[in-house]
Amino acid sequence: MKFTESSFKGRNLTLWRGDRCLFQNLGFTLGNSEWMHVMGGNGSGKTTLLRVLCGLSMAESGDILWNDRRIDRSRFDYHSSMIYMGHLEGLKGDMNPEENLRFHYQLRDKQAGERIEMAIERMGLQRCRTLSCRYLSAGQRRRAALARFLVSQATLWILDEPFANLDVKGRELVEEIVSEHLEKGGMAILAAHHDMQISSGTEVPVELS
Amino acid sequence: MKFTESSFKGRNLTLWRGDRCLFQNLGFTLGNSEWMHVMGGNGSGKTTLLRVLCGLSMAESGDILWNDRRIDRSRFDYHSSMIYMGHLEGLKGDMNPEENLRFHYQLRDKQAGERIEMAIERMGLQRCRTLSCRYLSAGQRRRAALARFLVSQATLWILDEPFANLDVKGRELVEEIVSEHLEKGGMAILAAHHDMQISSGTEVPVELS
Amino acid sequence: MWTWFHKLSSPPHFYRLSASLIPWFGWLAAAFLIVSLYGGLVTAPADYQQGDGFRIIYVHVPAAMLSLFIYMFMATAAAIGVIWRMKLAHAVAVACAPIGASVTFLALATGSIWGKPMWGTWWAWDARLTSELILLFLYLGYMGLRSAIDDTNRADRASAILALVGVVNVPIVHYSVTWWNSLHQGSTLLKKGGPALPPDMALPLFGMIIGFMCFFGAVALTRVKREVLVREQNSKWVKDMVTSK
Amino acid sequence: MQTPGLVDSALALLVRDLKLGYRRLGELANPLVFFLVVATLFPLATSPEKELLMEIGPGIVWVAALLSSVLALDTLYRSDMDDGTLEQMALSPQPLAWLLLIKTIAHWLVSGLPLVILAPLVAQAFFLPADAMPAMVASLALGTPTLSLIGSIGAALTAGLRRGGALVAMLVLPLSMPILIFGARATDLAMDGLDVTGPLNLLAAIMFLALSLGPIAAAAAIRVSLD
Amino acid sequence: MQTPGLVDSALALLVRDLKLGYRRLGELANPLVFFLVVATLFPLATSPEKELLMEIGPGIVWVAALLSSVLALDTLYRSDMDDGTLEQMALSPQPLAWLLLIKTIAHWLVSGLPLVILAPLVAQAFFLPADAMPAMVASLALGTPTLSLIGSIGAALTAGLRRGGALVAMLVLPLSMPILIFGARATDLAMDGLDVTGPLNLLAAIMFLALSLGPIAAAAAIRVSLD
Ligand code: HEM
Ligand SMILES: Nc1ncnc2c1ncn2[C@@H]1O[C@H](COP(=O)(O)OP(=O)(O)OP(=O)(O)O)[C@@H](O)[C@H]1O
Ligand SMILES: Nc1ncnc2c1ncn2[C@@H]1O[C@H](COP(=O)(O)OP(=O)(O)OP(=O)(O)O)[C@@H](O)[C@H]1O
Ligand SMILES: [Mg+2]
Ligand SMILES: [Mg+2]
Repeated sequence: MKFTESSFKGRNLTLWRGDRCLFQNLGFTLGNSEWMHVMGGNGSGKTTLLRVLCGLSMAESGDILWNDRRIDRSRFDYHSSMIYMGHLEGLKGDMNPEENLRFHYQLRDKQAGERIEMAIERMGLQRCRTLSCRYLSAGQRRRAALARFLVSQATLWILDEPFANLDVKGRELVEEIVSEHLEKGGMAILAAHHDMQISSGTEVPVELS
Repeated sequence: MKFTESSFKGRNLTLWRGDRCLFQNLGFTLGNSEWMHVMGGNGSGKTTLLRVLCGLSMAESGDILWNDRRIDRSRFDYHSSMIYMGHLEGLKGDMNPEENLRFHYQLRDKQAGERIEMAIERMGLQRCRTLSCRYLSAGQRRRAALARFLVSQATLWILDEPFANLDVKGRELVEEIVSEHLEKGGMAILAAHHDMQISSGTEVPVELS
Repeated sequence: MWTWFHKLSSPPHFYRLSASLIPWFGWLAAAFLIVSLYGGLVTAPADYQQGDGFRIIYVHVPAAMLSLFIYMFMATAAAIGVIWRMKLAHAVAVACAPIGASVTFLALATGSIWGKPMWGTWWAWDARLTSELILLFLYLGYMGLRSAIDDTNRADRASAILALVGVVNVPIVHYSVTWWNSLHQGSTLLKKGGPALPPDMALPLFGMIIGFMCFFGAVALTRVKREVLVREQNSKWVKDMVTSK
Repeated sequence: MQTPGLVDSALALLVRDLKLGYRRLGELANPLVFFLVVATLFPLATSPEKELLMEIGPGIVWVAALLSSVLALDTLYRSDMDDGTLEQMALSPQPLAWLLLIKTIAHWLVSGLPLVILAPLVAQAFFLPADAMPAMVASLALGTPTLSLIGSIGAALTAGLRRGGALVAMLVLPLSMPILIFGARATDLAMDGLDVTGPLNLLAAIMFLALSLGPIAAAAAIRVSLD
Repeated sequence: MQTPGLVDSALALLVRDLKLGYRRLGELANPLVFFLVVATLFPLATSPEKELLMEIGPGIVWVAALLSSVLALDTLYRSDMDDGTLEQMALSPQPLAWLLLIKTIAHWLVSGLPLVILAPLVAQAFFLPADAMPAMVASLALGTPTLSLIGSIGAALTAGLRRGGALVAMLVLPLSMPILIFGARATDLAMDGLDVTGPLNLLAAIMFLALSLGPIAAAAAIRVSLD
């Protein structure tokens, strides 16, 4: 599978939080097989930027364009072609990883069913597939959330510190998955403090301070 | 300041979770200037072990001894000389970092007052000292929780993945702080996936699988 | 029209405009209130049924009408703020709420003071009275919600939604006397075919209503001015203004 | 990739919420238990005289219904907000207002419907005449969904705030007073053998208004809370 | 290092919890408004007749008491549990039962005390005779702390075991029923001009029992919840 040609652009994005300017006149363009590396120290505004790019928060000024249409004007289109993971995993503690995954795709993709099995296996969650998420370890929860990306056929992936709580193998796995996605022509936006070994695609660095 | 001579021992610790044995007959001895490195992949039981060592969870069998007395028999003694940080930071979202820190020590140490100022500064939280913790970034929250250790005069430090969400400088800072603590004769128990550059003290590795 | 709208929505411009408007509203309010109070309390004849007790009408009716007017005004401002993302409109809505709450309280208080001699009770669970009480709760809820959110931006949008939802209550207050048979008397002022009051009673009442409106204008503008200053404390024009003083 | 339709997504969400409600049996029992406590408290607190109980019966049932639906409100969005599933819902291609409507319906099925079903039992205990029962059940069936819908707006507004409790009640109760008035009025009329279509029609009208506007307001509020 | 004494730590925790309850001064009005709103519901739902209101007045005040203690219960330990401050408290050198007792007292100060203070106002609106007022206030002052203490055990059990809700209801209800009965009885007796020392003494006795056993049970429950 190859992703169709798409573009994701930000223009003149400005955001204040309290009396602090997190970013000003930020602009970028992301095309197929490109990934944006959002860098910056703690509290520099990476998470906030990613939430703005998702459409969860609003920038004070500036536009975000998906295929040259403003995302708040074409919510359906945009949200059909993106997937996000933030600091919160979005897992219900009373459901097991498989149920969580299934529910996630019941709102998004009718044909995801077959890929769910494979995703759970690849993320190393076979042993805890029937365990309520509240009993999972921090890293297992992270893996359960990341399994969504394996199932996803969205073009744009937005990941906020995907490495947090993962062990070494887990981190390698994420790099592998992102690389595969870029190879197929997808786009990714990653905020991470670590260096990333992404073997394909082009890096678009964005530094916040 | 030098810490007085103390010892922390575990004997024959065994714990099952569901049908899974997390550790069996685990034993260790920790003396002054020694630190225990708890290693293992995601879901191997590091967090659970640390909570058992704190006295929050109970092991199925085995004893934990602080200065050769069982910790559940000498709760006051043990809890006066240890400090713990888990996956949850223990910060109230409606209070700012300084208030949180102050409250923490109002239950523990009357003379902590003067050191709080210094701790906030060293953790790089000057800019958000008056901001409610709910508005802090993930890394800033982590730093606010870690500031406790700078204020603390407890002998035993127990840290569960102290590096999660921290930027590069933050990670170096933690290593520095732990090293200083060990130099003064303290003990530490750390669970971490990363390699740690602890420049002083002796490492006692514990591998869970 | 749009350029005017845009110009008005710029905080420094609005700040200067309101500074020049406040005295006008203030003096108009003073003039109307003094003249109508004199008319109402001195020259108007005593009511043949209620004697001098009826004169509380000169506070009750303007306060009650204003309580509804302010709510609509506040909700409109909130709607503009949400739809066009105009911060100034939010500032206006915020400034209105406490005034509205006080005026509503005034209407309730004067109403029950009047109710004691008229109906023999301070309070009854009647449609008009209850819906007016709900109006007070709505104002208080609006302020309560704001005070619970520390981020101004978020508080603005959240409280605006509440204000808009609460609009359903306004027609209920106004038409309650028509929709339900109520203790409270029906519409006398805005009736078809002119008010059912003799002119020497009605004229001061209209004067009082206009006076209350102007008073609201003056207080609201003062509060908006303050609100704008607080919100724009980091902006250049405020700093310039403060340093130039 | 084929995006599921509104009905598919609604079913999935409904099943999930009911399943979660069922798994947390305790939370399901809370409004019910509270309803029964409030109802049984009155004969204990006032006096078990038949005339008095008859007179306050419909009112008590309604107040209990209102209070217990407010009580359950806190759990409506809070837990989905805290664990991030709500933000994932907001990022799904499905309209957020639709998803919130479904969540509210699930909430009503768990907290409102049991009241409608249990009401005759309580009414019996208050010596309510059998002829008035249909009117009371009908008024509850028409009124409690509106209470849930109004409550959902309040819950959405306070979802991001830690101290929901009293604040939600403060926001929601004034708006739900009309429902209470008409609901109790319908039962009162029925007890006197009078026509109840008036208040019932009004309740139905309010319900449809709330059905159409409530989810939109709630969605707007949730977007603010997520910001 | 010098560990603070019981009084110091209690003061610190009390101040913290009150501060969190009333972060802004304006929020002090919240329980007030909430209580008034609840009180207005009853006349709306039943009828505004004086005799009727007089008869159900004490019941209403007690329902509001139960409600506000139940309504705020969920926030008692849940939020401290979710953000990890409770586990830090359990790891402090202070006795956990003592800390939980202080938390419960803070909870009562926020949710119970306003009720005791406001009760005369509401009673006035329900035409309660002035002679009955002291008895009613006394019964509330003795009864509401017990409600909070009993509730605290329930809250402790549910804090971690999220499915323990039914258990809580089973534990809390039988224990709080007597309080409600004696509380309302005291007011009723006073309204009839009779001696109220009997029920008041009983309420006081139950309160002391709850004060001494409640925190210990709550601490044990919290330790289980944290495991
Ligand atoms: C607490 C008790 C009362 C409350 C809450 C109350 C509330 C109100 C409200 C909200 C209005 C404005 C309605 C509108 O603009 O559509 C109003 C108007 C009025 N009220 Fe009251 N009222 C109370 C008691 C009384 C009493 C006791 C009287 C005298 C018998 C009275 C006489 C009037 C009159 C004459 C008007 C003007 C009606 C018109 O022309 O529209 N009110 N009241
Ligand atoms: N109301 C506010 N007033 C002032 N500053 C605020 C406010 N809300 C948020 N901030 C600041 O905005 C920043 C938000 O940072 P964000 O969470 O985006 O950081 P981040 O780059 O993701 O950091 P991390 O690496 O720690 O996750 C923080 O520095 C925070 O202190
Ligand atoms: N009730 C249960 N039944 C079966 N297994 C359970 C149960 N409760 C917990 N577990 C398992 O116990 C383990 C607990 O792991 P713990 O949280 O201690 O891991 P960890 O080493 O800290 O991992 P991480 O690096 O991800 O933080 C997990 O593998 C979890 O799946
Ligand atoms: Mg972040
Ligand atoms: Mg762990």
